[in-house]
Amino acid sequence: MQYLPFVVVAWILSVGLYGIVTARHLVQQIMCLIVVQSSTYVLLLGVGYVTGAVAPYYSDIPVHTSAVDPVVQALALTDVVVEAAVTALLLAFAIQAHKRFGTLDPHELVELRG
Amino acid sequence: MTPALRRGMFFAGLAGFVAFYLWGLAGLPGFGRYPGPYGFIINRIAVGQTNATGVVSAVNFEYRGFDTVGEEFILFAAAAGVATVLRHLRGEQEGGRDEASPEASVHATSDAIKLSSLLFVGPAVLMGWFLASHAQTSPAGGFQGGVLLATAFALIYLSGEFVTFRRLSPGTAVDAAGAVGAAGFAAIGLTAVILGFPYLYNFLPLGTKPGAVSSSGTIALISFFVGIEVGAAFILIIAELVEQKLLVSGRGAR
Amino acid sequence: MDQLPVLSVVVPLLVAAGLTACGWLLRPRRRLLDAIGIATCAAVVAMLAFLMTRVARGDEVYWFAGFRPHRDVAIGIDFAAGPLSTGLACLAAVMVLSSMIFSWRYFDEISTYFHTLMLTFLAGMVGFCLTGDVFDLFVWFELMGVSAYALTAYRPEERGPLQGALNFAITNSVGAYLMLSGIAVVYGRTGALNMAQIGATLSRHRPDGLVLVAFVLIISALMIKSAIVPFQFWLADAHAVAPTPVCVLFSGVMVELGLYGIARVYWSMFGDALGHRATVSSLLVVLGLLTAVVGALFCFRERHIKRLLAFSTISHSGLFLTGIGLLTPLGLTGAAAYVIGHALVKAALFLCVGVVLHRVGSVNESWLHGRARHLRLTGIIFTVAAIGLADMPVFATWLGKGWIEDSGNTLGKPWITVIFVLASVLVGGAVLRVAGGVFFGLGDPPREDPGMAKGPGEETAETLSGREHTPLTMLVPAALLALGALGVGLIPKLGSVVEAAVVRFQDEPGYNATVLRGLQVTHPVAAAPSAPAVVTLLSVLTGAGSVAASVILALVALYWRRVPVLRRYGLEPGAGLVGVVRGLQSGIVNDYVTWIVFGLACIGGALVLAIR
Amino acid sequence: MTPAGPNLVAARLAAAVVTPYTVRPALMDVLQVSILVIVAAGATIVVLSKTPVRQVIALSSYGLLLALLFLAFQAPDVALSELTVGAIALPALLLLTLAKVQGRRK
Repeated sequence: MQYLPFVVVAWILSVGLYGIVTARHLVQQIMCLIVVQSSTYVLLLGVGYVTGAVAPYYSDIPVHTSAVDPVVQALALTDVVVEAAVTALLLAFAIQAHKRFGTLDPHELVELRG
Repeated sequence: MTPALRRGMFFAGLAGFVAFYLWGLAGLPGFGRYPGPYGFIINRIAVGQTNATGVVSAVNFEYRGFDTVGEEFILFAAAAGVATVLRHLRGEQEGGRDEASPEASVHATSDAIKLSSLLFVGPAVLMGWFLASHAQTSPAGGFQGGVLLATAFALIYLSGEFVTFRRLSPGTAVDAAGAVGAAGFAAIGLTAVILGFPYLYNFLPLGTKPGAVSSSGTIALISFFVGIEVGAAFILIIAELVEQKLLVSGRGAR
Repeated sequence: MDQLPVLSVVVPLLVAAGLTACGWLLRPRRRLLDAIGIATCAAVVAMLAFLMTRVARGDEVYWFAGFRPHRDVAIGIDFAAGPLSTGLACLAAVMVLSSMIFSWRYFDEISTYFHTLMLTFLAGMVGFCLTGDVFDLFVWFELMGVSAYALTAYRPEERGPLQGALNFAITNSVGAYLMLSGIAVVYGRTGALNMAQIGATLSRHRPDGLVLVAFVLIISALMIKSAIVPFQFWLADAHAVAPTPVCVLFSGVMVELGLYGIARVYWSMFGDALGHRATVSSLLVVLGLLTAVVGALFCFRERHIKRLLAFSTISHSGLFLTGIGLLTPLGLTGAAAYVIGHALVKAALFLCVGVVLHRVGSVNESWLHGRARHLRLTGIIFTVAAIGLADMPVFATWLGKGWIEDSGNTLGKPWITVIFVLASVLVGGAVLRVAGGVFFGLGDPPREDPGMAKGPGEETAETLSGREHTPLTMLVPAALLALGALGVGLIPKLGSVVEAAVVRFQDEPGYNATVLRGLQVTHPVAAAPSAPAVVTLLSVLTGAGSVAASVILALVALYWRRVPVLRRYGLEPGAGLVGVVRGLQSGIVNDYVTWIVFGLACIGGALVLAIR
Repeated sequence: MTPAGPNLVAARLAAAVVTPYTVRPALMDVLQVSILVIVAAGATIVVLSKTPVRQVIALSSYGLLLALLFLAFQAPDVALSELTVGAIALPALLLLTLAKVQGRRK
């Protein structure tokens, strides 16, 4: 149990990378990139977790209650925004690429090589 | 690279990399045993220092506020990038806007979907607003609120009212809103500089009681601007994609 | 004045937002838009230059919102401006300024987006240089990345830019997520994000798997950005197709920023904690030299001039990494001087290519043969810059290269010099071949290369009107940059000044004390024995020799049909590499990600085997 | 402001305080383990989905699973963002893109 979250992180990262390498459709490749990134959320939050602690919100609990690390949560939030931004940009590229190449197979999106 | 070679190389590499990665992860203190000190210190001091009971928001907008400035501008740059890449190019005509009514393009929308989408617009806007203005007390904030606001606009589109959608979100206004949101955050930081404090210093009165809506000084204000910028950026992105789907025809320059 | 570090980031961001907010107002007033962009860049250059005079005395640490560290624990984010980081940020600002001047009325598409993205790119680069917080480093890395992806695809009406931008974005995003994983792993051990604090905490433990893995994850991301073999494939795809003013930034500073990142994290977080300096040094040097050779070979066989320059950037990136990887003050001093010289020279080359593209409408060397003869001044600037790139003595490039070689020789690694000369000769030969063929019509007209048979009209979209003359705004920056590379090399005592900055940069305990306790460390102790950065006879000889060899190689490449041996066997110089290069540089992003995974495994495996 | 001293003090402090709001550790363990396993399976399903549209639906559900996981990790803030972005906004963008590129095949 102690290391299960981290094993899951490695697993998500591996399947995501596998997806990127084998994808034959750009939009699917972008989704696999999202999966790769999701491994970082799990890692961040897993690293900052404290057994038996509550969420870091002190609205209705005493100030000295033990809470999990708020910093990793802030980092994960930033990470989510980055994900949204990069994905939106990649999708815009994909739309234009489809107009120019007539396909979204990464193996055929090849204008310059060598 | 042949597919077989690629697969072989990938799996060989992946096996090595994952073994290596797991070896590193095994050096962590174990799940649930976060050693501190950063988070624990913040948890101890945040409420007293900022009067915000949502410590994550305090970290996002105060202790690590500059990260969030960068984050907002990542989203801003991405929206500008989407608009750049999807701008109307020479040789691409807009078909459909005038000849056929835009509704015709989404004729598949059934009345049930239309009605239910429209019914959800109000609550979505309300929720977005609520989330954006309660960063200091609850697990919400400008970001989540902004996305929800944008979703409300997406619902309008889903209901088939694309013309309404465009009327509510004309390009320049959304551009400007996004820019104002992003700049507002950076400018609040700069105001502190002008007042003689370090950048992003929380110079507003913190309020008297932790957790009140008007508490926490600049945190609530920043969260509000973040909400505007995120909402505008997402609306811009959605609008660009929708426009691509509906209006632009032609094969482009080549 | 204390606010300079933060202002140099926030001002371009605010102006970028302002430009977008007033887009409807500015779009018809193109000159005003250009002027605002240029003025902003100039302001940033001025701020950073002034900051440099301040930090020459001691690093300045800026705590956001005033959260100073308490008992060696950082609560907020800091900017730690030292001479090296400020200098690189200033170089980045100079590059953005010159490409903004070059693009004065360059694009026909009238829109505020180009300026907005250039300014966010600038802010990202400056923030990346100055920050002292590892997650903040990631944020600026991403801002830089997102702006750069969008700028690459600035001409989405063509196929190439889209392919380049997609490959660039996907590979670099994978890299960014690896970096973030590394940061999270370090955070799990230390509970800190401030680089100085992480360094202090990590060095209390014995180096173990966690430190090693975090190190590899973070530097791999930076190596992807700086195009180190085997992570280099995206670079040629992106550089070849980005608008010329953007190429200047990519080659001139963005790649080098990745290398700076490696140096920064090594000398603040990992250096003391990791130990095993010899092993780490060998790893970086081997990767650097491999990159230098691979890049030079790819460069020599290329006929697309922008791609050729991109491959030369890869080769130089390897040379810089070697300088950093020696882990000596002299090596890093050399790398710093080399980066300055290379940025100026490479920017001048790219701007000249931009002029050719503007006037003649092609960047294909074979097609262009002799067709740019009327661009005399451009040809002269290009040739001067090409000679500078081949490490001609007195250019800053030559100084830097000489110091890296000196440092290698002191460490008993003379073969570094051999590989450096080889790479310089190949790259210099290729660029001089272009200069001779395109601008002076030297050599036999080459036969059309079927794979690259591009006539004019393929790459004309950057400019449409005013092709009859070259605007001064295009030529003056190019000339100034080329002369600047010469001028920097002539600054007296450049070596000792840079070396003093480098010694401070490499002084990990000193950096920690400055950041965490606000101490001014005046007399840092060098971690490695320091050799003075002086001009030696050997470096004059290798510099002059490599230029001579480059010229000969260029002439052989131009007139190879007149060399009997080569003609009899049809041995066109570089032609044998075409198949290899086409196989490797496939343009398929799936392959590139495969190489990333494979490279990670190799680097990790090599370190594990060497350290255990 | 009195930041805590060495890490150990803070860690012990964290371990010692128990609140009535804490779910019993054993129960929490079971909850977290099961969601973790489901998330891992979800990621696999997303990657192995054959057609793009199915993959979007899988991705959206995966976003929902991640949001649940983050709730179990005591991160409601991140859960809310993941819900709005990962489960709603991004799938919407992806579907719009697919609608554009699949409507007109070459």
